Amino acid sequence: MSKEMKKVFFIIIILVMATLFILSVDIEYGNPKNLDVANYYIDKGLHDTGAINLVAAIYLGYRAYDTLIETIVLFVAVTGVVFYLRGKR
Amino acid sequence: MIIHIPVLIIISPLLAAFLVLLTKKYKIILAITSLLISIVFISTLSSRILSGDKVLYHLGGWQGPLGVSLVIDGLSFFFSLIVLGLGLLVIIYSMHERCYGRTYYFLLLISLSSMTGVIYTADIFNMYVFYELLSLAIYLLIAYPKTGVTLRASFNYLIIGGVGLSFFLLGIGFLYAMTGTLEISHIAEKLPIAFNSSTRMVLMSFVLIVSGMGIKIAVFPLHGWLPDAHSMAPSPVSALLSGVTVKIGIYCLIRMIYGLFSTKTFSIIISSSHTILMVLGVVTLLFGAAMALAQTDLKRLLAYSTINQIGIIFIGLGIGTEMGLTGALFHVLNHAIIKGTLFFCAGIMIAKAGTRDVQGFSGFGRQQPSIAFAFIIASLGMIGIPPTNGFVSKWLICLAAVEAGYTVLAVIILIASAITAAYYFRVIQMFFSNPPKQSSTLICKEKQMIHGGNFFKAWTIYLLVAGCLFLGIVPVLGISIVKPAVSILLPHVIP
Amino acid sequence: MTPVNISLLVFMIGLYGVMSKNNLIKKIMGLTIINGSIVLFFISIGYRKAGLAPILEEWTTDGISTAIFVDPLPQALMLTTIVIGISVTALALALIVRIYAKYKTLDIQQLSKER
Amino acid sequence: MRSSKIIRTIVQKLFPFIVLFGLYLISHGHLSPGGGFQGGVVVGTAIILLALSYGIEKTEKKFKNRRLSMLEKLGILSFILLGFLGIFTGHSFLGNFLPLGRPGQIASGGLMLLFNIAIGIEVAAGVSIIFYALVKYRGEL
Repeated sequence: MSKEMKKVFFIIIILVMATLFILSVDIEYGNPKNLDVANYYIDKGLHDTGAINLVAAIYLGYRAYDTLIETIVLFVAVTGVVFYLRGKR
Repeated sequence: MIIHIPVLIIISPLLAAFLVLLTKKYKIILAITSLLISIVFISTLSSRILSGDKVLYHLGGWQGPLGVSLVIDGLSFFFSLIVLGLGLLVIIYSMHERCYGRTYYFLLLISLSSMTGVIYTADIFNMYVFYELLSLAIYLLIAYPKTGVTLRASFNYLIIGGVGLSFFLLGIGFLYAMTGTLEISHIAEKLPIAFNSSTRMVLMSFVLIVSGMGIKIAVFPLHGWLPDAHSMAPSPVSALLSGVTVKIGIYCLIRMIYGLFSTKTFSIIISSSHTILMVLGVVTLLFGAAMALAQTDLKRLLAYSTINQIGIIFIGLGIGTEMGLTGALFHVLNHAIIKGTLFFCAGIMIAKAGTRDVQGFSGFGRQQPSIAFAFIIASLGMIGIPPTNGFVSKWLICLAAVEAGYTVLAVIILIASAITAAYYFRVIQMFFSNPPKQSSTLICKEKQMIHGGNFFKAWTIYLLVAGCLFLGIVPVLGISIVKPAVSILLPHVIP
Repeated sequence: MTPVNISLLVFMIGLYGVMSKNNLIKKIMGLTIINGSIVLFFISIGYRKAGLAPILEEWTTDGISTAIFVDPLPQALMLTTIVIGISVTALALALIVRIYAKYKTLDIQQLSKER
Repeated sequence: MRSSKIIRTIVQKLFPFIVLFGLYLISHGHLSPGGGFQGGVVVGTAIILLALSYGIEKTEKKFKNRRLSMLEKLGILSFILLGFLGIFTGHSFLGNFLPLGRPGQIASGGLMLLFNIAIGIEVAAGVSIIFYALVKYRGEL
């Protein structure tokens, strides 16, 4: 399969997937359908966690577990980069 | 203290991983004790879970869909037993290698705790974060020897795995857009309502999640990365990869298909997903078997045989009856044990013979009869010969296929087992042929890895082979562990 | 063309970049574009008409605020996704440095021809 | 590699203010936009800026690689310790056991301020370690 054929083939796949994706999304942009959990965060966020910044209330208060795992992801990435670029030891 | 057990099972290997980086001498003791603590914690819960109960734990004290919560039911209990059991054996197997430094044990502990994290979490986004942490640790473990070929294999896996997880994350975005929560049980409640209003979106989220997981499980069209990744990695890592990491993708697929899209309103999705699973299973089965025949490198042969066995598990899942699911989940356990033994033996064989080529192992039967015997027993298990456990699970899946009316599937499985027998006997008969000349083409770094204690390596292999035979002779034990998991997947079936 | 559709288009562009480019660094750029498009997708899901940023300006004694806020949950999730994206990119770039040091080429075709 | 005099003087004057801004972002994470990650990256880039203008060797003496990696491990271990403190004081893992204080004050987030500080240390050290590793790699196998 020559290079151009491959590129054309990829472009066709991408266009087909793009149309499928865009046709399937029918969210009314601007007012999301169900915000019951989000509304709870907005109403009770300050009361439960004491933080004014609701995003920080979520990723440090309600879902602190995600943030813990995610700092470990960063730590593993840093150890990985150091491990690769340390050379022979 | 007892109520905190679910989170302590995940956090104890994690904490040990960081302590390993700080200490110099105690890295192995720390690793083993942390895994033993987790296994003891799980076994204290086993009585409750095997009786069908579910253990819930809310992190940070937030109930319901607010915070992240952990749930241990039959399915996650079963998978986490495999993860921690094989993980402990991998650490014991790689204990005496001088070239495995602190980073190796750090990455191994991180991957084990992230696998348990993926299994126990009840929150989709948390499942994605843990899966990403697992993949990052695996990219590094694959390229631990830092030779050129492992770097290339790790890079390919990084790119394809990254794309696969992005599909999974986009699927999560679709689900959140429709239902507004991230908790799997809550999404399952709200999805039928969303299905009536926006059916296309539900279908697209299903396709996204299944294709994302399909890439991580290396199903047929998306398997490009697996043979390089699993064969180039050091032997204990490829045992962990083939035995367990692939099963994590299967676990997520089971959770999504049977957890989210299980209600009546999704009958078209369920029936189509079962046929998709079966078709993918058959194609993966035949492709894996055919490619394995053509391999000369031992570890690539074992990697393709992993793809082959994933096909069988997919067929079992696709059948969907109670017998089929029991067979599939029991095959997950058996494949983890058998593939672990095969890769452990391969590690010793490669180190002894110096080459990875199948021809290089001639006469190995006389040099180390016990390891050769273990390899033979394990390959019998992989083919599915009666005394071993592989036979029981393959027989269950064939029986389920016949009962469900897909007799052609049972025939295909038998053909694939015949091909499996062909490529394993090719290796075994090399054991007993006399060595042509002392071929000492020392190509891979595993040579000087062997000086450590053969004692621990041999004992991990004997333990796995004993498990293989024991589950084969007394299968009722294995099936009793799998029973609560199946009863969760098919709730209306009385266990 | 709402931002939701645009983010899906950008996702496709990134996917095209990963699939068809032979240069390793361009593949990583494709991966970063995919990560960026997912962030845009999640944020545009949470958008509410005339919604303010989810930081409370004034609040009653028991913490209830009257203003309309944008959905804070996707934004919190995207903090995690962005950091995961840069971790994977950092690791991939370190890998590329090592691969280039050993093979002196970044073309995936030549690399697959190597033994 | 030392850059021109102008850059060196500007960086020398600006360095404390960049670090101060980073620490502000970390400490006010739960009050204003910002937090552990953003503040940590700002502090990390301050160190990188110093390295770019004064050369790696000089900065290496001030911010030793070994001390930075120790700081990074300290940040992660203190995060996990805070999680365990939640268990010891009777709440669940990562549960908030500190009083919530008055909204709008710095001490109002309970555990959040400590979480932010732990993340900030870890991210700042991590970013500069990655920069050191990438710059000092001399291309041997």
